Amino acid sequence: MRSTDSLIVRYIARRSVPFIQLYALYVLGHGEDGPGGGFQGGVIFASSFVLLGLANGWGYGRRAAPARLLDPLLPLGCLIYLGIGLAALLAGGAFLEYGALAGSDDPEVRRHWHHYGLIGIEVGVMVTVSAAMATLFFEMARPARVQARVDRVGEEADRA
Amino acid sequence: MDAQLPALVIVVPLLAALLVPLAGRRAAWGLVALALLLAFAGCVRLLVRAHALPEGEAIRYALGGWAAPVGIEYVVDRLNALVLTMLSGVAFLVALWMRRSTAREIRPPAVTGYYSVFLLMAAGLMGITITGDVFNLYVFLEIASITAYVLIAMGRRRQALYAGYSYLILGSLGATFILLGIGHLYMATGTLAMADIAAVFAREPQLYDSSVIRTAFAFFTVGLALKMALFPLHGWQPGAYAEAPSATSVFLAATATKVSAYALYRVAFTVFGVRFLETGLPVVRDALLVMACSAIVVGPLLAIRQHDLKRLLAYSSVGQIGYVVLGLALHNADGLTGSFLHFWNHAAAKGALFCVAGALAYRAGTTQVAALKGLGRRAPLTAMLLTVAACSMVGVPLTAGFLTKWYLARGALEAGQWAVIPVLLASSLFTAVYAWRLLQLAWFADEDGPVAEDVPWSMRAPSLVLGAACLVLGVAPLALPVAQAAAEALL
Amino acid sequence: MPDAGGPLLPPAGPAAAVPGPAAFADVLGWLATHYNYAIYILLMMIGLYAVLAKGNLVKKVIGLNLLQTAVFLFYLSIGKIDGATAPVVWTDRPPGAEGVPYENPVPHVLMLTAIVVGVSVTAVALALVVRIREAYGTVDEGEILASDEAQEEAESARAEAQEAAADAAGARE
Amino acid sequence: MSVLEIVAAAAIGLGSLLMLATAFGVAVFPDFYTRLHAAGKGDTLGQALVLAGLLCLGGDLTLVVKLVLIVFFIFIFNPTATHALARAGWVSGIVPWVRGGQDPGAPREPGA
Repeated sequence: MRSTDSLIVRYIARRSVPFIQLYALYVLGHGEDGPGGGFQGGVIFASSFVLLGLANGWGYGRRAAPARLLDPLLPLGCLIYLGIGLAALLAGGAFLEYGALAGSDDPEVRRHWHHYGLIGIEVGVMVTVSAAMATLFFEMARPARVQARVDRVGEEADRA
Repeated sequence: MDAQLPALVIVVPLLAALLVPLAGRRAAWGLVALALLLAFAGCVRLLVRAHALPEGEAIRYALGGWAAPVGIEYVVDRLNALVLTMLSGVAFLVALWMRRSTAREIRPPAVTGYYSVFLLMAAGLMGITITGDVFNLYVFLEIASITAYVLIAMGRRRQALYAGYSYLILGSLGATFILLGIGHLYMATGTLAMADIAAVFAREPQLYDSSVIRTAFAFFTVGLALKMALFPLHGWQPGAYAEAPSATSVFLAATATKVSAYALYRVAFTVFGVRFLETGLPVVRDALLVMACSAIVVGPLLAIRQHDLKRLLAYSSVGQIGYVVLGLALHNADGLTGSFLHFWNHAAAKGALFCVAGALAYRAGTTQVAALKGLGRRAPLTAMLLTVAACSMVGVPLTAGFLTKWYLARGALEAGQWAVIPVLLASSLFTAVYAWRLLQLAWFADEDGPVAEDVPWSMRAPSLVLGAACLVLGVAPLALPVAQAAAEALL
Repeated sequence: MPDAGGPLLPPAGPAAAVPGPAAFADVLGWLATHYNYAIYILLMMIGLYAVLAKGNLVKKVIGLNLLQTAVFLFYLSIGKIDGATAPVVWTDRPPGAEGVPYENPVPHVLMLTAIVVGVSVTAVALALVVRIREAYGTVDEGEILASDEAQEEAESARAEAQEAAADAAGARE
Repeated sequence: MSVLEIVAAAAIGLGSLLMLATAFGVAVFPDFYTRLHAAGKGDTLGQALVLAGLLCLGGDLTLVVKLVLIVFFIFIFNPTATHALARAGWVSGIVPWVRGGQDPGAPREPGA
């Protein structure tokens, strides 16, 4: 994927990235009481990198979201999810029983902690989903010359 | 912690699957082995606890603290404790076995990813087994399947890619049918929890005559038959087993299709109820009987013609899944006992045989049957493993396979299905034909030339444990009381 | 699922009724009220046809997606009640109050999960197709099988020769 | 009916009409560029007019802010997308349609 030679498209794509990401966070925050949530927010977040890749070339987008950063984020988001579930378990509740995180039996406090737990796992979902979507795009759209370099490195590793 | 075990046996492998890519290449394998060891220990503990409970009760665990009809419930009873123990035990042994094998067959940068996906698949399979919610069953089924597609496609040859793809297409087709079955079930009963659906059936027996319920059961049967590669629907299976990396082959062949078979047992007996098989839709029961019997005969027949050891074993698995399903079609205590025994017996025997194939791939770089010649001289322990496991497949007395056939035959007589007996005998005969071919090559076809190195102990020891299990389960039938109790609990 | 809120409604309303064996007029009447089921079956058949009959691997994946979409439609039809509202919590009027029926949210939640599963399957499938294209230079099933068969034949011929040699060696012993 | 409501009704009506015209244009125009022209211009203004009409109807502050933002972004992104599409069409060699001129489907040297 080459960079477009249109200044307008490149400029607008670059400038719109923070707005898209802000909107992704907005969607994430609204997941609890309306349409939205971690999955949708994550996809929107990833789309900002896809836009960069489309407008400014594969390499530009990949530098903004490098594999070095995304690959650890993939399991990390799930770990946030599982970690909150396990924390609830360690706090004496069932797995994923967020209310138990409060450490008190007051229903009001438990209700609050239930919300915190829910938002926490949504954040985890968002991290994984956005990393997965961006990785999917960049891996599938990888230009032939990059692919050739990756293959060469792989073969050298095989020989070693 | 004891109360949390049902969640922990799933969460620990899942957690490890996510930690493996972060841990880096050195710590990865240790993490895999540790997580699966913990899961195995938990499953054994669950098995003991489930058997201590009085008849008809089960260990129940409400995820997130939401009680059953609303939330998702994990249920451990005698049947799935048996399957869980088999699953986690085999997964642990394969994890021990696979370190050297994957180092030779998987590209170094992909090894941690392979371990991670392997753990995900183990967690998915255990999730299918432990869940008490039909939709959750579908989700775990898809987790296990998607990871299986990836694990297969990582094989060395390019055929692995196509094998993974065709499994993906047929597996997704099966999953879609299962999803439709769940939809029809929900449409008629308005609930997704297995125990709740069963309660609805008990309350309103006239539902058995509803076409929606019958459609649901038909969808479940076809979908799960596709997933477990029951005879006419086995198209994806030989390619998938033959082309996958050795470690994947061992794990898939020993566990994956059996878990789908377990899901069919769970749906047929716990959700729909044993009476539905008899009165609601007897035609499905008869169809399953025919499919199981044809699988038992045709599988070994197809295996005889193969030149690739892994493909040969894959076709033999097509036959062996027939034994697992036969009990469902007979649905009496002895038949079920036979099939439940086969969950363990076949896992041990087929696991051991695929370990031999993996050893061959490790040592000779090929899995052609011809590469077996001279195995008895070069690697006597591996050759003995091949002998024991093959005997168990044939059903020689004092091996585990014999018990399976004995109980299935008794169940068939009890059910008045005389035709099953010659089917079992014919299958043993055909199995003996290809087993003899393997053994003859291994022990009697000598080869001139230097004695090559055997596989390292890290591969030999776990496979010998599987081989020993074939003997121990046959001589001292440890599994028998467990399987009998599970069978009685279902009926 | 627990987050769906509200009590579980058993599927009710006209859409949940089951068609029995019916006369032609009844079938027409059923079509008029249950056309979504007819569409679901039609979509499913198209998808199934594409999965089984198309030779192009990408088209098979598209067929699979159609099949899944048909199932989504089926599920949403189960939960549908004519004239019902969305099961969203209003501060001034809770769902179910004042006799306002609301649609069963559970099928929607289930399909949300199923959509995620479907996306994952599609992603894996497309990744495999990309790799297949790299390895075989084609995405046509027939060409792939033909190419494999040629390779397979050569290999099995070699294997047979080896086995025969081994047998001969065994006979000499 | 207040003045604002009349303005709102007029804006929404005009916007809807424009979007209808857009759909019509996309269906009947002869080639890629003319269709893009219809889609790009008509849709942008149509959507903006509908949203402006809704804005006149009022609501709480967050709603007003959201609507203003949406209008703002539509005015930036729609023309950009149209521009990118037209450019992509040009680069990949699609010939603009000329009345009575050459065959619109005829290939053209890329970049010529």
